[in-house]
Amino acid sequence: ERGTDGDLKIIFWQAVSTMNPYLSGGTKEVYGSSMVIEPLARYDETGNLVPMLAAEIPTVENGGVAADLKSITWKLKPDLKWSDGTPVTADDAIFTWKYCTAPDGGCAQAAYYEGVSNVEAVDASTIKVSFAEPKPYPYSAFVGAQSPIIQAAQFKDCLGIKAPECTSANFGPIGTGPFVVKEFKPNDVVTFVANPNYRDPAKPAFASVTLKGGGDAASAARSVLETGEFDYAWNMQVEPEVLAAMMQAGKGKIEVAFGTQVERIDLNPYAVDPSLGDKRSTKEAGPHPALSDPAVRKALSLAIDRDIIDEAGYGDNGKPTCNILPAPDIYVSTAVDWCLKQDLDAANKLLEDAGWKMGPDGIREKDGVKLSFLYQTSTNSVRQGTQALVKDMWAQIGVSVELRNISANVFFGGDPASPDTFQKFYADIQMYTNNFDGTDPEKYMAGWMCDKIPSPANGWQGENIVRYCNPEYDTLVKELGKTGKLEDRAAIAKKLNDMLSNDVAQIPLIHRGQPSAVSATLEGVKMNAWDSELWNVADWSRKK
Amino acid sequence: MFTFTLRRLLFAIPTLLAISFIIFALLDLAPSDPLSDLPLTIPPEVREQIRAAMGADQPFIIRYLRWLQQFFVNEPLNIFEQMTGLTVGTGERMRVLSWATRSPVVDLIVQRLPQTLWVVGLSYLFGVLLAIPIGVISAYKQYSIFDQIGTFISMVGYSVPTFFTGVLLIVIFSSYLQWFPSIYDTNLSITDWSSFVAQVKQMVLPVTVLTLYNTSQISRFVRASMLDNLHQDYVRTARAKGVKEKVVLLVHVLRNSLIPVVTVIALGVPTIFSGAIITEQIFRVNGLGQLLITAIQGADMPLVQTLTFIFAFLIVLFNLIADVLYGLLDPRIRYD
Amino acid sequence: MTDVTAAAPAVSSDVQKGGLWRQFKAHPGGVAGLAVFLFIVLAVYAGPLIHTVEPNKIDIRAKNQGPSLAHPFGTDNLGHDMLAQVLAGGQISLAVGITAMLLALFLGTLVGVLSGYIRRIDGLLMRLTDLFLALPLLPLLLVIIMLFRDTLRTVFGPETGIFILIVFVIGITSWMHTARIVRGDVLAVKSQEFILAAKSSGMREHRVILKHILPNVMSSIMVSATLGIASAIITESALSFLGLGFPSDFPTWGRLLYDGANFLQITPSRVLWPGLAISLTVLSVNFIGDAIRDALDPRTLKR
Amino acid sequence: MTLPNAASKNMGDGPVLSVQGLTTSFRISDDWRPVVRNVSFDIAPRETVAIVGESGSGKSVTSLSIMRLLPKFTSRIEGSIRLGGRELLTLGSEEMRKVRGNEISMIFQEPMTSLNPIFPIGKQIAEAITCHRQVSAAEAKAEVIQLLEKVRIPNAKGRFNDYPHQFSGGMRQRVMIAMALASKPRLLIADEPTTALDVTIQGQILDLIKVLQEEEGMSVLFITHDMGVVAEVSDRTIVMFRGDAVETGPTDDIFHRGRHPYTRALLSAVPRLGSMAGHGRPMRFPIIDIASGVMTTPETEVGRAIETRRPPILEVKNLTTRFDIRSGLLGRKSGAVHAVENVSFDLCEGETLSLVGESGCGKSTTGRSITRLVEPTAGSIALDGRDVIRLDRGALRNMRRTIQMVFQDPFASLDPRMKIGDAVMEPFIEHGLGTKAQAREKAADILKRVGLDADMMRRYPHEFSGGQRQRIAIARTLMLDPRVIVADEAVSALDVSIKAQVCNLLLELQQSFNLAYLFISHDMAVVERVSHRVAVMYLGEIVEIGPRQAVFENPQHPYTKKLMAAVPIPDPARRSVKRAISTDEIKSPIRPVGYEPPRRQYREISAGHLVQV
Ligand SMILES: Nc1ncnc2c1ncn2[C@@H]1O[C@H](COP(=O)(O)OP(=O)(O)OP(=O)(O)O)[C@@H](O)[C@H]1O
Ligand SMILES: Nc1ncnc2c1ncn2[C@@H]1O[C@H](COP(=O)(O)OP(=O)(O)OP(=O)(O)O)[C@@H](O)[C@H]1O
Ligand SMILES: [Mg+2]
Ligand SMILES: [Mg+2]
Ligand code: NI
Repeated sequence: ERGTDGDLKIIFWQAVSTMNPYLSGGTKEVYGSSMVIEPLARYDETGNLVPMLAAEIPTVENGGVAADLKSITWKLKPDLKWSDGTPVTADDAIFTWKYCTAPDGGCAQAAYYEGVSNVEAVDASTIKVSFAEPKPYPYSAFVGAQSPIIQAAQFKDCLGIKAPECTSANFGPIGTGPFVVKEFKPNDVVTFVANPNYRDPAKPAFASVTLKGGGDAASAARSVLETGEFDYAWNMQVEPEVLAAMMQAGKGKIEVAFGTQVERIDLNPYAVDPSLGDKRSTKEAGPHPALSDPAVRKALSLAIDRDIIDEAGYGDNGKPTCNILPAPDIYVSTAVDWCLKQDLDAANKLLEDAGWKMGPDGIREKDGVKLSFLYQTSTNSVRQGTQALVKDMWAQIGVSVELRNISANVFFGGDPASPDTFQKFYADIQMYTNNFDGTDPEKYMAGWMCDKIPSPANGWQGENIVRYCNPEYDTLVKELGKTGKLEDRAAIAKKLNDMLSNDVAQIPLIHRGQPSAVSATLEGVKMNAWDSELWNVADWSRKK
Repeated sequence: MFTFTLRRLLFAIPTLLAISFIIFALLDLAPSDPLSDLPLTIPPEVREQIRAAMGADQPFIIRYLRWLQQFFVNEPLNIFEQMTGLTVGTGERMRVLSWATRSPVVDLIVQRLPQTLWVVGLSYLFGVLLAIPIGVISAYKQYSIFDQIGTFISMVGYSVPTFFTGVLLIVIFSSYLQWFPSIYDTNLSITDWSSFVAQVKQMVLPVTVLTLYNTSQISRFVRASMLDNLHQDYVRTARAKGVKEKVVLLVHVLRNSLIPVVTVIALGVPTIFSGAIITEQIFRVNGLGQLLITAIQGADMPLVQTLTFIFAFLIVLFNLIADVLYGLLDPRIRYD
Repeated sequence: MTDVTAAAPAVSSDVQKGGLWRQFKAHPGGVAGLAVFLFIVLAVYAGPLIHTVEPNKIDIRAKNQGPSLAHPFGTDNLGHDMLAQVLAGGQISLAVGITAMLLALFLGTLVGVLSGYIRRIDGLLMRLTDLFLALPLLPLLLVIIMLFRDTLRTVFGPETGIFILIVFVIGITSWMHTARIVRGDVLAVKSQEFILAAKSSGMREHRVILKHILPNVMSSIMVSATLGIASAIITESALSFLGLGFPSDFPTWGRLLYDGANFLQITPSRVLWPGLAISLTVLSVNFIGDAIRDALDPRTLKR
Repeated sequence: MTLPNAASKNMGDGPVLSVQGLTTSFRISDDWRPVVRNVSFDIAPRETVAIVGESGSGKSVTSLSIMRLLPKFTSRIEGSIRLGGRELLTLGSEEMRKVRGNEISMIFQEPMTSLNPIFPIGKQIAEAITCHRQVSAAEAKAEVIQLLEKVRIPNAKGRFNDYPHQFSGGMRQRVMIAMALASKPRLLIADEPTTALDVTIQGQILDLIKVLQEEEGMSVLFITHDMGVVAEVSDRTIVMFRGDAVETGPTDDIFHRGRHPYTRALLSAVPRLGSMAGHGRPMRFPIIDIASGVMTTPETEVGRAIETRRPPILEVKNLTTRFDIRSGLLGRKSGAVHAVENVSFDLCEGETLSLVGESGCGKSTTGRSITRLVEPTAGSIALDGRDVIRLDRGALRNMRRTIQMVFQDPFASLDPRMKIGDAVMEPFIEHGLGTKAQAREKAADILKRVGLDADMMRRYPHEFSGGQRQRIAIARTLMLDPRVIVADEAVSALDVSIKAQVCNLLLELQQSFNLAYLFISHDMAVVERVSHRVAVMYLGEIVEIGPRQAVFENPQHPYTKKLMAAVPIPDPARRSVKRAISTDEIKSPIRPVGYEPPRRQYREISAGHLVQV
């Protein structure tokens, strides 16, 4: 029965700053808005597409996707209504496309409309999306929480440069989802009420939702697990034993969804000596005196005991991995497993054989080059714990590291003037997490291509942070772009993954899950790593 | 005194302009980036577009001038329009927009003000109200049990950071005893007795944490300053007149001791408006402090700039007030 | 007068030597404070010789333990020995706390005295103070660190470099309160007649400041000093938690407390000890400050 | 209003205050050192008892003991003090509070530090009324203004809201007196209440006290050094000497039949106005051994006759100093205190010029202007040929070595946190005149010469008596061997024997180093002794100036004449002779904005003797 279960209280310790995911691509905004505005289709907890506003998922088989892979045609569910009671039409989708691709609009989700050459209305409820090039994987525009459909009527004056000025629309978009924004306090709290025009008259069970923000992960967890003030808390990056202790109160538990996040260590193949100045960490600087040696790279990976790192920092929220591409299942390679078990002897031997001799201070060296590195990461207690553990492990193979942590907003900020960004990589070693949206890894895997190496020439932009460059790899990626069949794509992707792992382009550490705290009184939560965690909030209800 | 005040107020204008420029330059120089909390999956081209849409790609000086115009011309005009209902010009003008929320910064501040004033302001008020008697008694009964305990509590209260006391209080009072909520509800509006009780309850913990800190700090200054004056000859004169001991302390000695106290308080009042960052975070009061810190972390330049500027204005104002008070408190201090 | 004259030499001869120290000794709180402070310093520097566990030694199997013989203060979630960490942290925290406090105190007193005493530069210095008060701390820190970290690192090495940087950063951002308070006091003191008398004897201005103004504004400075140590120790931890401080393998009291806060229920000893260490340090410094204050003020009741 | 007051007023003939075996000790580093030993005396209703005695003999401490106002932890009072039969020493603190200010009130010795610097004086006086009686603020204010007028503060209404630092030394003292009289106490303890007052006002104040005594039946405990005042006011006199009350008796007996050698010494040393008739040059005081009462050094004429031909060391021309008065919210200038108006004089080496005049007439301001401690509004000052007004900072500093000043209020002019030894040595070290050891030696020597013990160098200012502090202040100026000393009431708080000693020292120094003194004083007898020339100031202007002999023996200006006539004579026999209470209006130096002082003309009576017409 709609609206019988009272208030649902959700806490996002990073607060929601706007309800328009096109203006702020942050995960929290995307999740928050996913309760209000919906895409045509989204991924379920297993990573499969489920229709939302669309009647069904178009495929080549059912004719929804053109045989030349250059267009896809969506059919809307019948009688769809916006929360203000007006009907949803194909024009809204067209408008959404225009909205996000308008110049000067600064649309954060423009990538989802990349390659879309046209969106047109075949009829009032049929949308045809055409692509400039054949798209083997056409489910990007209007799919997933990042590219929902917004109401043309509401946003019609907000195109392009005007987009940020439509504050009331951005804070309270009219949607088709189970809830409607009642009051929005940016970076603080959002209150929702059930959408009276929601397509399923029995849903949502909750009459209202309070989405509170602010604070830190541990206290958010506490408010669900220990004090029971809240029902759901997102992104519980807290030491596992702390969560375990909180769970003893019996008010809730931690649910984890595994997506594509991998905590990894980057080893810089280029020299980073400060005396090199601006050339640091670029090809011009020349190879790194130690880290360009494959033996060193491999030894570093071998020396890490991923189980300990997992246990100390992640618990149930992480799994040791040797793969850069950890999910979805069909893409997961099982070929690389040499790094899963710590092998100090093998690592020592590798180094010994490569000529890195143990010095009197317990640090290996060769030709006057010491295995002594600067190891940076963003500030975060779990990462600092991992740093400490890794430092300890590497000390056992005669490698010493100096630790450094950098404020996340600097590290990930990409300010070309700052020496501390992860793109610049003015350190020997760095650690962070990366992942990809959705379920298709093509774009992600393309990030290791030679031309994606950040450098002053491209303003330090580029996804190839590890500065991996292998022509063979590049060719394979291009092949993936042309392959349409899922099995084949998977095979190529696995191969790419194995190449990266075996070349130790990067040291994958942990396949990280997304832990959330869920109250014991809440029913229907299905953790989803492929879409918004609140994707099925319409189905949530209070346990009777 | 009046001319002094007037001159200082006039002098404050260039001061504030200079301060605003320096703040702007500083923020610009700082290596943090407004796009840092976007997922890494957003490709570089898109980032560039976002940056351009925010105007962050403009040269520094243009951005500064634009902010000046928006803050000093457009915003006041806007307030004027809202108050009078008149429209000046076309009524179309760019307000200071936050990068993160894409909404007018002034509205954000107005929205945050109530909870900050309630929690931080009240705890400051409590702090002052408690600190003065504690400081006075501590000094009057120097080395008594009261003084020793007061010293102990205030030193511990000051030296143990709020990020710890906050968590401790939550664990005790929210988790175990379940007396008070650990999360502040900013939507709560007082309409009846029960909502009033709820409001009081949710304020108890954050206000306690902050009051402890404020009281500790101010009472130390009160005590030290009182000790300096307690043994002066004029105190003897006052006693010789048969003035009540309370009056001797609170009127004769305290007023002579007020200069450092006024300074500390005047320094503290603007910080009410800058919020109490850590405490607000812990209890999710989400006031101005939290606004500022999220803005800084998100490199939301217009918001940080505006908030800091308002803060700077308050600092200048309250330091001026302190200076005027000096003159009133001690006639020997003259400004001319 | 016989008694007076007879008593006087006896009195003066024992006050003669180290009058201040004698006064100080007469103050039980001050002596206790000094003893505790010395104990902490001693423990922190000599303690690691007795308790020889490496502070960064990781023993993951022994994580989250309560106090035991092997780990008297228990261990943290990575299996660090807390006692060793508290001792090692103390070395840094004390050094940072005291030097940063001294720097801030020095700057604050300098600015405060100058602007209180010299009318001409008062306006300028106070506006400078306003500016520093208004500057948002975080971006300022980020800029300072961006500009100077690497230079200092190459000149002084990673540890000393960051130490200098942190002390500098804390000092430069926390002198303003002292400055304002001292200035207020100076304004009040300088209008008193003994300053006029000192001037009339032809004292140089800076000597007037040093010998007459400063001792008379000492009590506020002392309070600022005590509070300054506490905030310097805490600020240091805030810095490292923002990624601007010492590398994470350098424990400090503030950070131990910060990291331990979430483990309050699991291993209370993790927060108890660093918290106690900070409080005791501040408390002892406070009592020392009180004693010095009293020793400097001839009129307070001496017990 | 409390019952005991009403009840005790008709208690009849028992003594108002009865002090028995009072012993007061101070704790000096763990020893209790008695400074008042076994003092006993009674005061009957309407009686005036004077305590006289050596400086530092415990007079102030005795009075503070009666009020129980000594610092709690560093002092101890033993014996018994009864007020109308009630034991004060065991009284609860609240009871004691009701006694203070109501039944006994007190005038403190040093008015500058005894007034709260941050409250207007009007408020401070009113407080004495309102804290014992239920009166409205307006009534209290009216009463205060009346009191201020009674103590002859000019423009009382206008100065109600002024602060202590805006008053002259004597005016502050009068404020203290007004405060003490405000509550019409049964017993008034007056500790040197008139030292800073000129003789005319002193006379008026004494009369005022007498009137109150008659009307309200007040008893008075009067502490003073001025034997003239003692003779005039007191019924009985107690002589204190080094902590003991050595002699008690009717004033007449004490004056004429003193038994204790100190008493005799005290009285024979008293300078009398007119005793210098016929002498042209200053004269040393006779020195009388206080133990035996025998004169050891006879009075001798010292110094040279003034040589007018020599260029003066200090030349003051048309000096004018005004203090702006600001009022109202806007702080507009509403007038000015014309503290010093068009003053000109010069001072030669080896010469003493005395500045006398009504309290508040601008003497101290003149002194301060000359040393540029306050910036003069106009005029020129030449010191040793250099223009003082145009000196830069460094030169000013050097200049200050040449000219030194003794401040009127010695306590306020000593840094409370500095040991007096350091304070005395400081100028010497500051100017780099020698090593620390040399400084110490010199300081010890000078302290000894002003009658202090070198061992006292380790003590802090508050541990001294008023007279002792005054001597410290003198010692400090002497450290620099200046050529000019501005001595602002430098000997007012000293008992006659020490006053003689210090004056002799000054004369001696003058003789050996050719020092010039600008000697500001109210004590006409001392002025007569020490000065070569005298200038009489009135309302900021010099009304008469000339050689001492000429001015004293042939006063011309009416004010000078009045001054001379008002000097009290140390003879108890004349105490019944009443002065006519002056009813003439009190003139105020406050002038509206834009006021132009009239040009003054001077008439030369004899060589160098000028009188304003
Ligand atoms: N607080 C104190 N601590 C120690 N000694 C003190 C204190 N106050 C006064 N004395 C000493 O007690 C003695 C008596 O002082 P008191 O003030 O009574 O002198 P006095 O007779 O009033 O002298 P004067 O005429 O100079 O004022 C002096 O030797 C003085 O140094
Ligand atoms: N700082 C000041 N502000 C305003 N008025 C002042 C100030 N100092 C002195 N006066 C006034 O100037 C006048 C002269 O004061 P001054 O101190 O020179 O008198 P004096 O002759 O030394 O008197 P006394 O003999 O009483 O010490 C007085 O009316 C006094 O109130
Ligand atoms: Mg005395
Ligand atoms: Mg005077
Ligand atoms: Ni004797």
